[in-house]
Amino acid sequence: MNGFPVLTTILLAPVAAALIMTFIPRNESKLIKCIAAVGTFVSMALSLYVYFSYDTALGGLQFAEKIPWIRDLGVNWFLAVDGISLPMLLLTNLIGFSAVFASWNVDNRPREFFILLCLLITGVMGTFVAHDLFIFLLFYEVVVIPIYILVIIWGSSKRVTKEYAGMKLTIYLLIGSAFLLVGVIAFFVKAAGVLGQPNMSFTALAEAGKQLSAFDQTWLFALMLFGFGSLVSMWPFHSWSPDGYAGAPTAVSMIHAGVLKKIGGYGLVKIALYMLPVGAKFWAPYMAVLGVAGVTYAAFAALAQKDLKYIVGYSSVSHMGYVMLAIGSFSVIGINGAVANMFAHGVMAALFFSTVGFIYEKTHTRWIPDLGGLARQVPRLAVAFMLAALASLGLPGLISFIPEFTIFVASFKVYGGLAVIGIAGIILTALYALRAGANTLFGPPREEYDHLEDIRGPEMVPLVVLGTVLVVGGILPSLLFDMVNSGAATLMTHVESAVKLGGVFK
Amino acid sequence: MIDFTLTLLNSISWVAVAFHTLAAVVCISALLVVLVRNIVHAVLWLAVCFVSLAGVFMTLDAAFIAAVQILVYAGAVCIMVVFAIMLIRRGNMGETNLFNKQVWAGGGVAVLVTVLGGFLSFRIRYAGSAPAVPENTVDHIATLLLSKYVIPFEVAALLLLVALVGAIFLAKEVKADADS
Amino acid sequence: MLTLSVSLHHYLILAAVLFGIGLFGVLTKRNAVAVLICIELMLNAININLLAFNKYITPNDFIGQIFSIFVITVAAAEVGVGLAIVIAIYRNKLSVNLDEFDWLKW
Amino acid sequence: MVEFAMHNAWLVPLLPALSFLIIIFLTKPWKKLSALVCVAGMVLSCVIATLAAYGVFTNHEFTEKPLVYSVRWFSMAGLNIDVGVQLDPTSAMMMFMVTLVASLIFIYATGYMEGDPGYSVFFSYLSLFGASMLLLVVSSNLLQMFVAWELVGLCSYLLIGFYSHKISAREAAKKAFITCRVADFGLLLGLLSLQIVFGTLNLTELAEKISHFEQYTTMGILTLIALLVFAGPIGKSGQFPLHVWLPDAMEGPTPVSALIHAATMVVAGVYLVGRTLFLFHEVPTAMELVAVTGGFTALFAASIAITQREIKRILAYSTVSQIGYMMLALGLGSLTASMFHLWTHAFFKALMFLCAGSVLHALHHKADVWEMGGLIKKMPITGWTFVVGGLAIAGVPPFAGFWSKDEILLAAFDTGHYVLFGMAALTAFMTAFYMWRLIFLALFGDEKPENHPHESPLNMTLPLIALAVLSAVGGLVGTPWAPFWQEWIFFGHPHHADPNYLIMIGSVVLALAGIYLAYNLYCADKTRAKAHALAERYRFFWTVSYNKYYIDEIYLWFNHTFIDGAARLFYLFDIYVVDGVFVNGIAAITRLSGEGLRVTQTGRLQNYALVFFLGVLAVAVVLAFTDPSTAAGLTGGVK
Repeated sequence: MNGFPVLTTILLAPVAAALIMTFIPRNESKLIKCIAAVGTFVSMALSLYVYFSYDTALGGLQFAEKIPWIRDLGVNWFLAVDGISLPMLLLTNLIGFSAVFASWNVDNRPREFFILLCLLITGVMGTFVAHDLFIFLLFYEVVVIPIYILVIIWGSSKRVTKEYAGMKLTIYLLIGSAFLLVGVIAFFVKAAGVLGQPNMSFTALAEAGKQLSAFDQTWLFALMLFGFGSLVSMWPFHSWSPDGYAGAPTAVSMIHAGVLKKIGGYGLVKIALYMLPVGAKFWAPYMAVLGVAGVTYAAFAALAQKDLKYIVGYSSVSHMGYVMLAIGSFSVIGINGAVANMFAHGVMAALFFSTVGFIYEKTHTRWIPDLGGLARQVPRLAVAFMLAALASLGLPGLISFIPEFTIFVASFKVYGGLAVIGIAGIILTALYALRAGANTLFGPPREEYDHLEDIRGPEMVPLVVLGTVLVVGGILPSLLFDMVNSGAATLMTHVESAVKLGGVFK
Repeated sequence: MIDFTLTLLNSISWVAVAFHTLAAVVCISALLVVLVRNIVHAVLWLAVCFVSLAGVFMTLDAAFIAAVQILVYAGAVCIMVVFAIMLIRRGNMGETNLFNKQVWAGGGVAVLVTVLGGFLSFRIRYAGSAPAVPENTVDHIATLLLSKYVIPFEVAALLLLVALVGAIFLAKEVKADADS
Repeated sequence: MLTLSVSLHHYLILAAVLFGIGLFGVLTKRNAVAVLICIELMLNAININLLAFNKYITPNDFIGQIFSIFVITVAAAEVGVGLAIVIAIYRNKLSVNLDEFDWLKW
Repeated sequence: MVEFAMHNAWLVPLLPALSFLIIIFLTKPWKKLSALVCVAGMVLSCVIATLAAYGVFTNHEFTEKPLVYSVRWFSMAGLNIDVGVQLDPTSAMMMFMVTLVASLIFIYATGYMEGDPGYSVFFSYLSLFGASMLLLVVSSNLLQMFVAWELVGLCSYLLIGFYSHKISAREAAKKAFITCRVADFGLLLGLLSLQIVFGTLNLTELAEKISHFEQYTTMGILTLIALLVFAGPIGKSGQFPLHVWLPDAMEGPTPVSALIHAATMVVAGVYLVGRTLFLFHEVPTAMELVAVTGGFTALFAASIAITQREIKRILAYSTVSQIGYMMLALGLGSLTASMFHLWTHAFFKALMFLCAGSVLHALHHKADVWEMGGLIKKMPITGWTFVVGGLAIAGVPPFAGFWSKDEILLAAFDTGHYVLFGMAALTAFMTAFYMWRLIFLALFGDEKPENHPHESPLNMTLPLIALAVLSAVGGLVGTPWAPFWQEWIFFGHPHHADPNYLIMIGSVVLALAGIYLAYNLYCADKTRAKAHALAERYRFFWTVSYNKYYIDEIYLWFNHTFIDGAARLFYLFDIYVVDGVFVNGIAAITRLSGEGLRVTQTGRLQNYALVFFLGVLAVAVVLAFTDPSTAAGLTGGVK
């Protein structure tokens, strides 16, 4: 497949599916769903191919495609993957494919729903394969609109209305991206000054970035930190996350918590840290503090929830706190942990949300006191729920343990006592995850749920796909870590050499 | 005495006299357009203003424009405005051209704009004496309009057509049920 | 000696004064028709400028004259459409008093 | 054959794991087949374990240098983690013991679980439990051990909560997991510190590096690390103050209780401390703490066990107490005594739990010992094997418990810890008393007419007999006159004390005294008036003991007040401050400023025109009266 534009194909497969869907009568909902499934499956299969044929020993950018686009701004259609973006790409497709099946029972305007879903998946993928800042931002903005529409039409209103949730989600993302945009443009202008010509590619910007003065790097990084931080639901800019997930339909919650959020962490590593190393060094302790605050705060808040989606929402805030802590540790091990943890959390959160979605679909409630004893009535759903809950509390043997362990190693080494507070989060996580599981699945079965049908057929796909990844990734962590490390080690070599340079003091 | 008078008369630049007289008329009539309380009177003063402006154009060796000015402005535009006033029937014509509440603010801005414009006009430098103006300006204009400027010319024609259609559409009597 | 002379500056000042009077009317008249009239005054002020520049700076190019023709054309069109709008509004609101028209609000 | 087993010891945990997968994915609908797969997996790995153990115990060089083979699990710059198998006498012994006891328990379970709707699932969990425990035993790396450690915790969660429709089972399972989690938090911190300080978690490398730890760190930090690591065993092995989950773990089916208490979960903590004794050995403070914790827990749990009524609960506290013994021995630096007691305890405690299960099976889950009586007549095999277990745990020679307990007492005495020695001796007396109280109440005395006990089927009684035999003779491998055990399992260098007849006789006397007291109170006196009077007279002590010193209540109160309170506090803070004040506040400011600014939009054309011309004026003035370059700068012109 040499020379074949495989990344573009991965990007376009869901778009093609969406285009085909527009020509299908709206009442052919089965056909529409099948086409969405095929489109996302093609992407998933190809990204699996890319994942396993990426040469980790070689490292660096592979599968690159570069077509000049806007010469005056130095913009290229530059797609490439490395050890950091490839897990994210794979994650997106795994979750995207599962999300289609998790929404198998959508009956309200299915055509529009799946078209938007496919566009959303494409947008998210685009941010991960882009190696050009302009393309990255372009796809980032592509993501926002489908999310908004999906939430306000197909969402659900509980504590907050779905309109409020949708607005909050969208406006938060836009505010974040506004700051980000300011930072990126300022950075681009300064970089163009350093390079002598405008260039938007990550590599060139990174070369330029390390030549900026320490002061410039610091304030530019602050803007990006706010932008990406609010996307990754860094405390205290997290409050869109629980409300947004609670309001969103299942598939959107899956994609949002699973991958969209990771754009923030990915951007922090791949853009902010990579391009502005001295700034990152300056802000690292603050990131760590905010990360730890997020971990404990959100874990406590999750403990007080009675709505399943809120629990998962707060838990994802809590887990992203670990990612911030890891980036804050400013070391190869930490970056490894951060990226791997994003992957792990993505899989687990998506499974969690799909399970909660099914529970809601079947029982019409997410309110824990109204649930109980479901393990007897819907055993497979219970297995999925427990898998997700156990992964969430970092059980060894499931995918999230090793990333958390690496994060702990990195952060404990650097921050000591602060990290201990963060690590204590595992106790709280166990507390709320098990409490949610116990009160939902166990205890005396309720007779009003006796008629429920267990998940079967297409509904099993999220469990099978994501569950397999959870277990395999837990038993063979090297599958993930060889990949991540090949990217993280290169990145941190660059960063450390730049930090030694210490920025150019003008 | 006669000699003196003749000398005086010869020394007078008649163009200048004409300009100053006309300018005075233009300014006063324009002021009256704004100040009189009856809109019909205002339109009459407007006509005066336009005609004297045509005279000003004459002093600028723009005979063709002056003619157009009289035809279009003093003729067509004024008539049209009068028609419009007639269509808008009002009881008391004496109170049809009043000021609104921002007269002082508006006056201030207008004065400032005038002063600034006048001041800036002194910055313009040009060859002291005006070069000779060619004869037969109309010929030249005609040639230019139909050669070099033919496209803007045609576009202007199109614009007039569109304006015509638009005006008809807007002014057309609406159906009774839309009236409220 | 009476030295009545004319120069470009005279014309320009005349134009400025006329423009100012027109602007004053535009900003302060209540009657929509009066506002339209005042706009005509402003346009004429512009024409003076165009013709004056034409005469004193580029007499052989006729650009100023031709441009003023276009201005007159546009002004005519503008008056036509403007008055039509005024009439249409009048028909709806039975008034041409601009103080009563605040639909641009909110 | 032996060679093969030794080099493929990874099969030992793998086979049960495979049976887990087979049951879950293939044989779940067929109950008998599932049970067969489960038992077969464990028996096979027992065979391999036996062969491997034979290989180890016939070659003396393994006591010096363990056989380790490992593969890289994952790696990155600065962090490399291996997984592998480490074979030395201790792990070989554990492997053998675990597979043996687990096989017997699995066989027993095929009978005990008869008719349960979750039969297949139960056996899959059992297999996973076995696999996790064996993984823990063979681990060559502390992180691998931690993984297995947590998996064991997971399995115990699943199995304790097996009757998940019962709220008590659900809560007990949760409690077990979370209590262990709290402890694992400390253990995890300990492991992280080890990794950071020494750069490896491989047991052999760690042992080598810690022996000259001065090169890496200070004594203070090493002490801290040791204490953190010890937090894990406190939780998993049910030591005070984290013992609370263990008695509640009785909510699971009885084979699970046997598995948890005898062979697997609880001794994992002891085993971990034994494995990392090289660390504790360097830190005297930590050693003291281990010893004191163990000694205190032993006494403390025994004092609770005296007044309990439920048969499994008594056994549970007795387990806590016996694990305390093992910890005590470790704290005294005697790996030999500790492992020896672990070994014998596995047999007699498994035996007693299975007997209790058999009794419960017969009495349809009536658990109160006061409502039993005279069972030995109707259930002779169960009864007499129970008596063997009772003799063993009380420490009556020549049964197994005597030898190992004697070893511990000797260690305490020899190292000069006389207070601990006293506590251990007192515990021995109390153990004999409460265990025989249970036996006299349940097995002897008058039969209760409302009970219709019957002997259990063969697949339940056969394991009982096997275990009874092991309980009787299991201790003979380490008698003072034939110290086979002491030559193989030791830390540092083999320790061989001369038989101390004084202590030996003393412990026998204590045991017999306990049994005699129990006989007096509960058997000889049919009305048990004396026992009641005694309880009445020491009402306060009886109440405190019966209510387990109210530790559960304290924890519940703490959890409810502080954890849940903080949770509510944070949540309200989130809703009303982060969301209410900041997020919605900013939105409100935006909306209010919009409300304010929209007044400026009068909607009047001429207003707009006025402002427009003001703006034109301003721009014109700036452009006219400033330096052209300034104007260019303002309008954003370039170069």
